[in-house]
Amino acid sequence: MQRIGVFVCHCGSNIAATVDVKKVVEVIASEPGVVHAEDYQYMCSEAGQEKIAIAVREKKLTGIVVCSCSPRMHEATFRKAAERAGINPYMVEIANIREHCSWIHKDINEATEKAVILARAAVAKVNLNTPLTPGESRVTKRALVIGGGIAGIQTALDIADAGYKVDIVEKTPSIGGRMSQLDKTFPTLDCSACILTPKMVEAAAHENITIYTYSEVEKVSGFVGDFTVDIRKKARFIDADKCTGCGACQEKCPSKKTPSEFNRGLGTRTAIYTPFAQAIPNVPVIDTEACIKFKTGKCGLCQKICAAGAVDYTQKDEIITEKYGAIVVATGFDTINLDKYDEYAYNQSPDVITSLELERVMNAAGPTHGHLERLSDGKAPKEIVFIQCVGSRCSDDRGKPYCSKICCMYTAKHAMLIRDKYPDVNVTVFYIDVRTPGKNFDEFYRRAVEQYGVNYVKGQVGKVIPQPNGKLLVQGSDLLDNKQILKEADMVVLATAIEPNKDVRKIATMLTASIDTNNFLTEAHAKLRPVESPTAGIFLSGVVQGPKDIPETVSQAGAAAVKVVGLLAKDKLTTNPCTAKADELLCNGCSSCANVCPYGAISYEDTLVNDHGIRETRRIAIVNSALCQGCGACTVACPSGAMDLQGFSNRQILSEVDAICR
Amino acid sequence: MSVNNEFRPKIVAFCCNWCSYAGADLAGSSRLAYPADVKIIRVPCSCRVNPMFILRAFEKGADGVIICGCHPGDCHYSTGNYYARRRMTLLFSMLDYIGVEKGRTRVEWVSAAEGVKFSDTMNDFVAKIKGLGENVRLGDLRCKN
Amino acid sequence: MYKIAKENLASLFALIHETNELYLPVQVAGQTNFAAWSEDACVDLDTLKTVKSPKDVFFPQSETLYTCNKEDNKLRITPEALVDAPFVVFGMKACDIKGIEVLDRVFLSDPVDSFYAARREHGIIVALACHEPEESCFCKVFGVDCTEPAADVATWMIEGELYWKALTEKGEKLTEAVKSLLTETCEAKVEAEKSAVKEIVEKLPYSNLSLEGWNGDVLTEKFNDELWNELYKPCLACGTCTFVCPTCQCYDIKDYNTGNGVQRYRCWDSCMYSDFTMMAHGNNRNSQMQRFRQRFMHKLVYFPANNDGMYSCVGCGRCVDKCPASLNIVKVIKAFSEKGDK
Amino acid sequence: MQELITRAKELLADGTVARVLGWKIGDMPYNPEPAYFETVESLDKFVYNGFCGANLSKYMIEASKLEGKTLVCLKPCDTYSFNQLLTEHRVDRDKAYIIGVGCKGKLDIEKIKKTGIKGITAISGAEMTDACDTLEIDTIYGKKSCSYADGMLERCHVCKGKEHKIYDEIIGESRDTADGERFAEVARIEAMSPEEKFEFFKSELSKCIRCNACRNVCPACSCRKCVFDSTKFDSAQKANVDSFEEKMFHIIRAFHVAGRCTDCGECSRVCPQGIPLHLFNRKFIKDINEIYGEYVAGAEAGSRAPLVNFDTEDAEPSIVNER
Repeated sequence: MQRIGVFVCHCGSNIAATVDVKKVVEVIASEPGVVHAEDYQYMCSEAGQEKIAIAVREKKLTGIVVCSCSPRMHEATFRKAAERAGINPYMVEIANIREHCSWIHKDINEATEKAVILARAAVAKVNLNTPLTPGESRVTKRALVIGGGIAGIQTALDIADAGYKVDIVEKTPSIGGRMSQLDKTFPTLDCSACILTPKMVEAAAHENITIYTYSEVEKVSGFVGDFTVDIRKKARFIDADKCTGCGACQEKCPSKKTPSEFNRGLGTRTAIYTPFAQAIPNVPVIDTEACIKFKTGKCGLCQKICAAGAVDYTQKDEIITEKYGAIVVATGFDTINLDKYDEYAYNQSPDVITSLELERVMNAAGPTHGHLERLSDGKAPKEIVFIQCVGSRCSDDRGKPYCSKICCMYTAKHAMLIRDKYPDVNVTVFYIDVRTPGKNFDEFYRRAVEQYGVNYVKGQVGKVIPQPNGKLLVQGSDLLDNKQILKEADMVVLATAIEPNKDVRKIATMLTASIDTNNFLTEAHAKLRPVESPTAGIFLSGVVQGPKDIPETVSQAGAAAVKVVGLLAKDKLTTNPCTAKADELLCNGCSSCANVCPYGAISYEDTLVNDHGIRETRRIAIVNSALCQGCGACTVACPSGAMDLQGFSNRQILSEVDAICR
Repeated sequence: MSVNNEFRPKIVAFCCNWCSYAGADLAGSSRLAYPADVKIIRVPCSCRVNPMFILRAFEKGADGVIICGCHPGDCHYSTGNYYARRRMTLLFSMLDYIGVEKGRTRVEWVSAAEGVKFSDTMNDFVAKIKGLGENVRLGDLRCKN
Repeated sequence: MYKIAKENLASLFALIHETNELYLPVQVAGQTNFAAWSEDACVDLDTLKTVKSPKDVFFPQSETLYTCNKEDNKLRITPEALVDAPFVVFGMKACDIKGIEVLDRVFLSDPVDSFYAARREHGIIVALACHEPEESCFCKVFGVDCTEPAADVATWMIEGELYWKALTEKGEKLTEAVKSLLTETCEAKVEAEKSAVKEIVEKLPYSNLSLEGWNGDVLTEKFNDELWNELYKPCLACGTCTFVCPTCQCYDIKDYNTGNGVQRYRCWDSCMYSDFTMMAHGNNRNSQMQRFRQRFMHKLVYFPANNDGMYSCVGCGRCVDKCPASLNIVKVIKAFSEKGDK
Repeated sequence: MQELITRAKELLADGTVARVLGWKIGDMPYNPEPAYFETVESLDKFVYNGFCGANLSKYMIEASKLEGKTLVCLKPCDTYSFNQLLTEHRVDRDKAYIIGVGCKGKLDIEKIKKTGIKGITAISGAEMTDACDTLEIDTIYGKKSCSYADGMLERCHVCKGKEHKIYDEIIGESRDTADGERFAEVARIEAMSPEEKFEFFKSELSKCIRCNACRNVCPACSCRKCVFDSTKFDSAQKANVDSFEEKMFHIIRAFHVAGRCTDCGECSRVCPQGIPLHLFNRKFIKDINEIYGEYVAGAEAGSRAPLVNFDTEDAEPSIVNER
């Protein structure tokens, strides 16, 4: 039995006006375990805390109940006070007699009676409390960033600049990501490559950054501060140390028909290729599915031509195993598949393109060398229609329920750029709403309308019909004028919804990071912890968390970096001691607990147990207290009651139930 | 201690620490009254609530038990309330099956911002339990004396 | 000797009930067990064996011993009152009565169990002789005559009539009290019934079971026998055999927290349970083999050793009928005999 | 049966298995007991007939700890339990040599006796080789008979099918004996008024003597220590002192096996008081199927039980009030 001191706070008149605090003290004093009870004006004041210290000393208290405001307010205060007074901080329980009692009840008898019951429940619980000590775990001072787009690059740079080692794992042959595919950026219209390339170079040159391109994360184990990751470095068939990046191999390669991923399939590339001119590293890879040498055994031109002797057809995938303290997911996005949107004729006409494809068309390094032309016949278009919200804000299962957020702005950008460069081209934008929250965003949009004469029509497009004359008949509605519109266009651009990269679900599973129905990773708290995953040590950067534009992505990338740096700056992590714990004598090893654990904190070990003289090896659940966040899901999944939650144990909660119901 | 002979139900409310307990705090700081019959037990998450706790409350004389957690999708631990939702659905169904009146148990999702909902929910729940009267089908008679 | 027509038994029970609590076989949800009589109870005298033996009339499955309450910071302890009014148990079989004899040995020897003693003192047993013994019966092996139950009143059900014969003073008194409903008769029919039933008993498959080699003196030999390692294996460690048994007498004492105090009660326990006689250091029998052995050693060796050779099995055969794994004391006895034969 | 014995002898003799887990002939015509056979000779006492109802899957928990493989005879419905135990890492597949034994419905001696047959000395028609539809029963009170179907266990009337879900080899023919609607009784109770439901379960559960046979025979109740034996929850109970404790025990037991129970029917088979305990488990199965989609525990090893799973679009608990 504990020696419990109960301290009833008046909170000025906040409590005392509705609860007879003297009465509470009088009644609670006779509860089992209570050896001291007193009331005071403000328990949270220094004088109040001193009262706790005195009572601990004089009455040799082992447990403390403070009847006061919500534990969310002052639990930490009283725990610290207890610690200063020399008892374990987890021997403190709060009876919330303010928010849950005095503030909501008027009748003093009723409120007093309830305050007594809440105090009794707290006393009953403290009687079963055990001293808890936060655990410690070491921190590997190295971070992993998955994804080498602008989000990953920025996060890596910020972490590296703070003095920590960081590795970037990028799936494609070059870092750069989506941003490298863009032509201009809103709302400043500066050239995307011009601002991205220096960042790429900086990352490549940074002494604290290691970049693994053409690589994928294969396996993750461990926990915050101590992850072990296997990275599969796919064979490039080029010795990166020897390659000078001269490009001769690509010029000679006879296999030239593969659609270029970088150009969204609008152009072609060779079998040995670097995705784009500014690629980092500037080392090509061989696409074995396109390569004649790999397909037939003949050819080998590239190897012959390479002066550096860098081409090596025997290269194998390599597994790199590395330890990390933190992992940042920056896997970015892709546009959705438009197969379900037959009405826009995307699959029927080459002149119906997505906005991202338009970026490539507008880009000087793109398939048309920056000339705005129809992909069907190379003619200059005179009439272009933009259709907004293709697959975004969608109520059925063809698209996505969310707003892709960037489309309104990039469409304004496209419209403006076209009108600027080709003033004879008519641009019409069909929209549901134009959303322009952001610095200089609405101004930007208004410029498109007012200065550049872009024709914005509020309404949706029902159908795009390719005409025999090569034109596209757009059937839409103008909701403001309440009329149907039929427009013959030369080109139609679809503001296609974006979605998280397809690989993210696999990665989330490896990281035990939670993911929502739209495949965006879930943040630990939507408002207060937006760059952290609920899984400790996993951080989110960029669109993987939700749709965003470049400035938002960069700021979030920086925020994620700060969180990582904050973690890596610690030598050791203290862990929440209110974690689950399995009683090895009761554990069946059935895996029910691990199945419900959102953090992957439970593993099983064959353990030799001594069950009252019976020695046998059993499969026993082991909770990693560094990973466990203390939700308690496992405790209920466990049929034998082997799994219990420290600080909220079965018996503690039952004792509260008993105290309340008696 | 009740002044007249009006039936005063005993009601146990399990509230998750992150949403519903905070919602109850908000109800308090907004002075949104609900009957003193409701006593709150703080649990880390609705998924910490074991059916045993609920039966124990009835055993010891509770007339109603309500479990409050974060809205589905908003769980602090991301998935806890999804498990709680299944567990409670099945448990409540079983209680109904053995003849315990519907309505003695309830699950409500109350966020930290929903002080009004918390108070309204408790007012409504207490009224419903008062309507059902004393719990006689699921208690241990030894506790009634 | 008296008799009463079966259809008048309801009046007899009502009359007995006027001055006594009455327990008799009652069917609830398809199963017959001893229970307190009430007007709407479904009395079932046709089922040979109740699922549970009637021992719980004298030694209930659970009973409160005392209650502690806190009043004004003082502890008040209220012992549970002893039974002090007469009650009648109707329809007990000869084997069950023999079972009570076994329990008497345990609870009425020093120190006397006052709760049990009070019930024994106030209980009046009206026995019902067996009419159609079943294949699992082996009471004969333990010297029980199922046609001649040794009770306060013995009764026989023959062709729709209940024959009634008082055997003790208590029985005489009860007979006096209900005489208005009885008619005098001769014993001829009863004698015929007895010999007919005895003939059936002879034909029962277990009636010739030999208890040779089982007595109080074979403790070490039997205890150490390897056979136990085989026999226990199908045992599920449930308490069915114990709880249906008329002679098992082990109990546990537990406290129940009512919120306002503590009720200390005792309840049947089973030596088959893993926490039987659990102590702070653990359990003194920590394997199911040991627990299984304990039950049979107790019935066939330890008990006779301490009780003038009396076995604590009466051959009612309930465990034979009810064991989920089809294990039972007969199979144990047979296994040892077969082993001896080899 | 002879084929089974011959094969078992072979496997024992060639060392494939170290023991055989099956049934040993009883001393009554209807009480064979689960047994281990470690020698070829001992198999002469092996029996497999209509009274071999016991689900031997649970014995495999202990057998998995023994040296060498155990040949275990599993009926089609028992294989679901074995799979479930595999899923929960309670048995070792490598320690089991599973012979899927044929089954044409198992008999319930209690049911046969309830027809008024007593003093049984011999039964014919229960052997697996017989195509008999009738049980011919010799008793000390004369010859009696009972149709096989009338003597069948409740679970066989709602047979899950003749397919073995896991096995190394199959010996013997099986028959789907289902002739009843599995959830009919549950639905009948669901349709009752709360008062009727309460009275129904009060009456049934009042018989419970807390012998724990239902729990101990249950392959899903495989806990090393049950919460009702453990002091951890303050839930240890040995008797139903108050009617609440009957409900507590059976509800929590059913809840703990919810989504894991294969509806093998052993609980109801062994209950000495004839309580239809399967009605609890089957209620959960029905609810799970209706609310979360069809799920058959043990149909496939490694599948995720409904209570350790979820869907973000799951029904709210208030659905109970609407049904």
